[in-house]
Amino acid sequence: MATMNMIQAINSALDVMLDRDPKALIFGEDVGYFGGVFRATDGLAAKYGAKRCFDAPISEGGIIATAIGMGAYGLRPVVEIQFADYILPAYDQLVSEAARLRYRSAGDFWAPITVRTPYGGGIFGGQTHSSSPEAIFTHVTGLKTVIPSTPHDAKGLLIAAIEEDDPVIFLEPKRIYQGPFDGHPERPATPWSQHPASDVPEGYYAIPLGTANVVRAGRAVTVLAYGTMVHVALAAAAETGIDAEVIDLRSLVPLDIDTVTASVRKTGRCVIVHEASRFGGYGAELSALVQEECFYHLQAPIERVTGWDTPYPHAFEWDYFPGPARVGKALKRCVEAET
Amino acid sequence: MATMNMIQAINSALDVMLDRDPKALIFGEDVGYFGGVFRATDGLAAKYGAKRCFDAPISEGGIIATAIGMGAYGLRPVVEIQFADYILPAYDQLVSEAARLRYRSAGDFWAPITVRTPYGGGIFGGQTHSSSPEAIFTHVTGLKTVIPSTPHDAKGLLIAAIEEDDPVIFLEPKRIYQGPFDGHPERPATPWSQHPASDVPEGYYAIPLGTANVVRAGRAVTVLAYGTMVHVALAAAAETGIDAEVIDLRSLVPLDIDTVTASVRKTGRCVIVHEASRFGGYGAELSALVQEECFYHLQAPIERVTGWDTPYPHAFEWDYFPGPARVGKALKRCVEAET
Amino acid sequence: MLRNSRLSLHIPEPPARPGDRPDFRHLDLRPAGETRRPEPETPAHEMRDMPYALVRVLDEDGQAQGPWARGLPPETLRKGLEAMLLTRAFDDRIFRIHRQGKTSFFMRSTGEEALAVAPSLVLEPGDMCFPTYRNVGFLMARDYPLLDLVNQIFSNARDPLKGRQMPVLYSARDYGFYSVSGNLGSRVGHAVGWAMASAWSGDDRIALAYIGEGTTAEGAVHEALTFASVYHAPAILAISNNQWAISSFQGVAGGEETTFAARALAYGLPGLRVDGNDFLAVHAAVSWAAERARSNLGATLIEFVTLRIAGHSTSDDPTRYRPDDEARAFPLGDPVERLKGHMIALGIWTPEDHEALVAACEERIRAAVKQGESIGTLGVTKPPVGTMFEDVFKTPDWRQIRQRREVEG
Amino acid sequence: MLRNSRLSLHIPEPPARPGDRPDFRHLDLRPAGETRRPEPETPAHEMRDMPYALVRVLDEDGQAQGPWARGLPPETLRKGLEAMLLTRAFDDRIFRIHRQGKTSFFMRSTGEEALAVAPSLVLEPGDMCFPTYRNVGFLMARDYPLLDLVNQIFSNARDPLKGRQMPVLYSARDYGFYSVSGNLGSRVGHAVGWAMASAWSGDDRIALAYIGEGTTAEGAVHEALTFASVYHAPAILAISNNQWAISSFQGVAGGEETTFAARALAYGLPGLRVDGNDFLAVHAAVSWAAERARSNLGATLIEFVTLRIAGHSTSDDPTRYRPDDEARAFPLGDPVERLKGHMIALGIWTPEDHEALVAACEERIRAAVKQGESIGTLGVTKPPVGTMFEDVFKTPDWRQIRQRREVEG
Ligand SMILES: Cc1ncc(C[n+]2csc(CCOP(=O)(O)OP(=O)(O)O)c2C)c(N)n1
Ligand SMILES: Cc1ncc(C[n+]2csc(CCOP(=O)(O)OP(=O)(O)O)c2C)c(N)n1
Ligand SMILES: [Mg+2]
Ligand SMILES: [Mg+2]
Repeated sequence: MATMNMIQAINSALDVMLDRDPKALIFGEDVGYFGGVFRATDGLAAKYGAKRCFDAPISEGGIIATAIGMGAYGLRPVVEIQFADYILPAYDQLVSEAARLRYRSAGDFWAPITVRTPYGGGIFGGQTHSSSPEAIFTHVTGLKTVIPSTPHDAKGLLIAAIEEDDPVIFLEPKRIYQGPFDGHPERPATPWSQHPASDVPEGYYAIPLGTANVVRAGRAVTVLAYGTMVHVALAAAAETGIDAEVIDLRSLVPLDIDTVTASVRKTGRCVIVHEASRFGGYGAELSALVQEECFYHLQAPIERVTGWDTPYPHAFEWDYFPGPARVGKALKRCVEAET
Repeated sequence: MATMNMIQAINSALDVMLDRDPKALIFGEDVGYFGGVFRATDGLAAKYGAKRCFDAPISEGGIIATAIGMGAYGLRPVVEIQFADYILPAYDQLVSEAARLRYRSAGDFWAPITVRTPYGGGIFGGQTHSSSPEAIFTHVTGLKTVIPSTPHDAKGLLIAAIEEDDPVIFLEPKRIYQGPFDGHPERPATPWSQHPASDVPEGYYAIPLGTANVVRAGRAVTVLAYGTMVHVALAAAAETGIDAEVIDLRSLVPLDIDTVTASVRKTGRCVIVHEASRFGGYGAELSALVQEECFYHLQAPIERVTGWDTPYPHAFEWDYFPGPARVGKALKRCVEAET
Repeated sequence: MLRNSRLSLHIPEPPARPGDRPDFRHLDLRPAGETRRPEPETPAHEMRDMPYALVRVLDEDGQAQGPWARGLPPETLRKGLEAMLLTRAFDDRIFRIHRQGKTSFFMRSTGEEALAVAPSLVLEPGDMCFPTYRNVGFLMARDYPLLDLVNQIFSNARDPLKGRQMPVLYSARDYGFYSVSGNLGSRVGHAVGWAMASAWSGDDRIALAYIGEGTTAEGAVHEALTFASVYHAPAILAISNNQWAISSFQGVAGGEETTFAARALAYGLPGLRVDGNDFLAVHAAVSWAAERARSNLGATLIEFVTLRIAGHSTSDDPTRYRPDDEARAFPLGDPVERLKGHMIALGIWTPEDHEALVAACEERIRAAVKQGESIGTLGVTKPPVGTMFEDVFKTPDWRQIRQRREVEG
Repeated sequence: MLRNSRLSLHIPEPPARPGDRPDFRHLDLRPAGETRRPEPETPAHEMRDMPYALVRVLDEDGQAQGPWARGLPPETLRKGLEAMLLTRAFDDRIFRIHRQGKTSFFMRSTGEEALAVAPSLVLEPGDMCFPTYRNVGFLMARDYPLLDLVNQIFSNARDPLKGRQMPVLYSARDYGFYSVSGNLGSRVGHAVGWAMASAWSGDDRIALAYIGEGTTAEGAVHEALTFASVYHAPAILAISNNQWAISSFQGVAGGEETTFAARALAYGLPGLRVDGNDFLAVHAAVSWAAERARSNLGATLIEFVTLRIAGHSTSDDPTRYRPDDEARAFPLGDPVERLKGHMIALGIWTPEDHEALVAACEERIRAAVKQGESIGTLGVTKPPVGTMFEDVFKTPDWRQIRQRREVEG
């Protein structure tokens, strides 16, 4: 066991996989010699050589296309897109090619690629360094989408993602690279070292995709969250004193539907939290599913607490970010709603 | 008044706008001399000259980028993407540029562009000529998304879309270009001329975006649909004899939330129908909204009848397409559900 | 001082429209044998003239001329001719079958057979072709089972792609033929990645990717070329300049301004402009590029000048936008006729041999189609409905499992 | 027969890393004055040598040499020098201000001032520049209010962009400066569309777009160049080859294989390779391209060879990946020093004039920053919170209205 922040845990997962799988390799903008703008690949080129970890041209579409071709050859590429905002030029490659290659070729070819990319706000990145694009991937049949909320999960999930023979979008909540963030920017930052999930085994372990984690058991209301918002949800529960059951989904596709529905059937109430803008976000699918699966158990309207339906504005970081106050209000409304 | 099929109505809208607005112009793959692979721009280059309607390179990203630049200059470009499946290479331009230009420049620049594109299945187009990508646009703040279901609406909505100073994605259900389709491929095709909505004024008229159309009043259950599925929903209502209120949304963004909620509050039941694959589709947002706005009126779980969570497979056209049998079953389940 | 007070927009127009006389003067042709053949190890910057030249071998009399004439063995010529004839017979037959409503769609490669067939004979078994919908000749040259092609086109119960793809969008890994898709240009990058993976692995396999001249405008093509250049990918990128992209002439893709082979110069790659209807020139150019690739000298871009004789697809009506006698007027002729003429000139072929081969090809196609029909045409038979939920992922998740159950009832 | 049995992958590495001696031998320089100057109306195909040459005017002694020396009026030189100095003073000041936590982010253009400033003086008021984050010099040359820049950087109550953009991502329509965004390469196509719209309208306005050499790898850039070529857009596409893209040297974008100016050849466009630290060369090259554009002769691509002296941004630590004395070793020197030297050589400038101008620029920046600070630094003041719901659409829909209500309470 070592104490790791999320970047170190991701770095460790990559290290483990480069070591275990001779066909694994990493490329992306600035990931080679320099080790990535967030340092996720720090030291890997030095340790394994440029062949295993190298810089790519600024061409997100080219990066994904190259990875698909390498995957079809039999390698196991792990690529970094520097910011999730910049994955859009590769969207066609992900949707029309990576997601469909196995299906359309009836299993002749497939794309065992992992696409790591930092996403989300809370860092004053403005509209081009803050977006949460998960919903444009979760709607796409053939892609898996994973979002960790702790160093421990980040490593285990990333290893599982790399081992997948299907394309996986691995979204990293960059606001919590260095420490958990409860949505209170005015308070001093806590490092991961003060959080139990910074205890990370140094070697290999995998957390299977499709298993959610009940991070706080409770009876009053179910909170569905992922990434940074898990910590915000926990803060809101603590601050309101509401006995919320907080579920960290970890993997959006495949979704652990059983854990979700079991919890909502128990609590009868559900609040969904994400940072992405609301309309058509992943929360909409969660809400629809919960409603379909748990209609007769629901005692209050399902609530969504999300980013607004605007781009992420630089100066209004904390007005946009769905912090604990907003989540707390929704929890209260939800538990107080009459049947 | 003239009798028009949907292609003719779209052609007429373009004709009207080229005539009315000297700054309007059309370009796209094969839209010039040839008049488009679906003939939507037939005759326009001949009538108005190549300058007003011309061929573009096969470069969807380039087409949208060029349109944005022209729009910023002060022109009013209407572009065609040959199939909605091929809009993905332009996704970054639509999301990062068109949708955000006005916002990020605080009104300095904007992108008054209209992007027409045929979408949807039912024509044996397989996985690359059948997709319904509306959800990847409706989630994007700053884009409007419109889908007509009749020649009359197609013309009025397209004119309104072109007049908008915001970017509009205008998705054309290609299965019903020539005639309404009720989801029964085994029956002889009906042409539009037998449908009242093929009566189309020859001149200018606009249908404001954001107004839904109640195409069948009813008390038992609300059906939310758009495009081809409006006709399928009507067929399902007729075949089951269920007194459904069928709402044709026409504009997905902005959504006519008042018409939707008023209806569901009245009927207490809701079935949502679309052809796109289910998970994270536009139906999820509708379901979430209806649940949020009408929770205390709901007497049955909201149902979604949609394409499956697979790509659109060529040979299984009618197994994938959510036809009247599937819609009818959902209607029955919904009205029979006990409170 | 040149400056005008008012600008105007240039909108490209083809030299001829329906009713006009076909006009191919823009092609800038050279006699066979005239273009130099640098040694394959020549540095790219010493070959910057090549994209503006034209590699041709066969002259008007069926004689092989100049430095690109490499003396192919008669078996190769025969095999090439047969694959081209088979392709043509297949195209004609399926086109007619489509008219009968037995399938939903079809695309022919008439006139472009050489540029798919000859490279198929150059590439080795471990190599990989990343084709377009117009390269079935590649499979014909490799004896891909005709029945599999037919079953794919019928999406019937024995369709190797399980009914999932439109006709023509084949995939045949064992034959070195990557999955085709409707999307233009989006697999060139896969070819480059695949080739990079071969080099990365210390293997000696190379990749060959095709696109149409219209498709060169896609951003994905530039990205692929950039990666090919930066990492010296052992790949060959072939552009079939068949003069048309559906209804748009090659000028709409940039062909009025320079050659498509000149795209190579942007990346410091060698670029060859090749007579695409000259089986020997195609073979020689691809062999040259393959030798560079296998020698770790990286990628080559090749423009094949050819003509799309047929309509774009069964959905197309070319009489609406182009003169109907372009095929006759096309100065590079017909690849089948030219190879046939060459073989006759060589004395290894006779008109009678040719007729017999044409008949044999037609018969093989007829038999395969008949067999496919007996398995089922579109909609008559298909794979079990539940299979449509397979291969979305390696293992279906609960959604596919539930939905399959719903469909299977 | 060259062929190896085993391939290997080429992975580009820069000539020098931290600890090494800087190495710029790859630059392939020429003495000032050596490169020919074709008449602007020369057809592109007669200028295919230009992308491999280097347009330079100022020699080591500050003298203007050769055919590209056009004898600019002293006012233009003075204005250019002032704008470069103002840019540098601004960059230095805001960089320090960022260290004090008064804003979130900043990017400098140190060493690249000439390539933004000179074109700003070439372009006319109706023209439009489509800049990157490293082109603030363009605004400096046009007397854009310094306070507006500062307010944007502080996202304060008077930020002209209403607090919506990260620092540096300016927009200033009235000054011919298009909205910058963080996304690389996605606005070159807008420049081409804008220029096409000018030609379409029969106007005489032209567009100038900038990208970094790293950004040339984006597909969007190719698409823009394709449209520029096909429709003869009156546009200038400028590539700032400042040797680095964050930590990646220019070879990762293709610079090992050929020049970036050679991209022009792919599209049949004229391509110039220009000393980007030579104010006179930049001015002359852009004037030449502007003349072509305004004469309806279409687009020109220009590579400016320069050096990013500072780190990529305030988030960057360049000592991790490159030698720290590159600026001193760079053979093209510093654009400010070179223009100053030229003006002194001309006898229109003295070291004292220069010192006074530096001081005046610093004072103007200091005053503007102070004024901005009094309005508010990041987070101290900002526009009313409700305004964040404006301009999503021309008119907000019910979502923005409801959400605004929720926020405003
Ligand atoms: C990304 C994309 N855009 C548009 C289309 C529609 N389309 C299919 S074929 C075609 C023309 C292609 O022309 P070219 O590249 O010259 O190839 P050719 O058909 O001539 O072989 C077009 C526009 C598509 N399939 N994919
Ligand atoms: C589409 C996109 N991909 C990646 C990035 C991240 N990024 C920001 S600047 C930069 C380097 C740009 O280098 P270059 O084009 O050479 O411009 P320079 O910074 O040297 O002026 C990168 C990779 C981005 N902003 N946008
Ligand atoms: Mg073509
Ligand atoms: Mg750079």
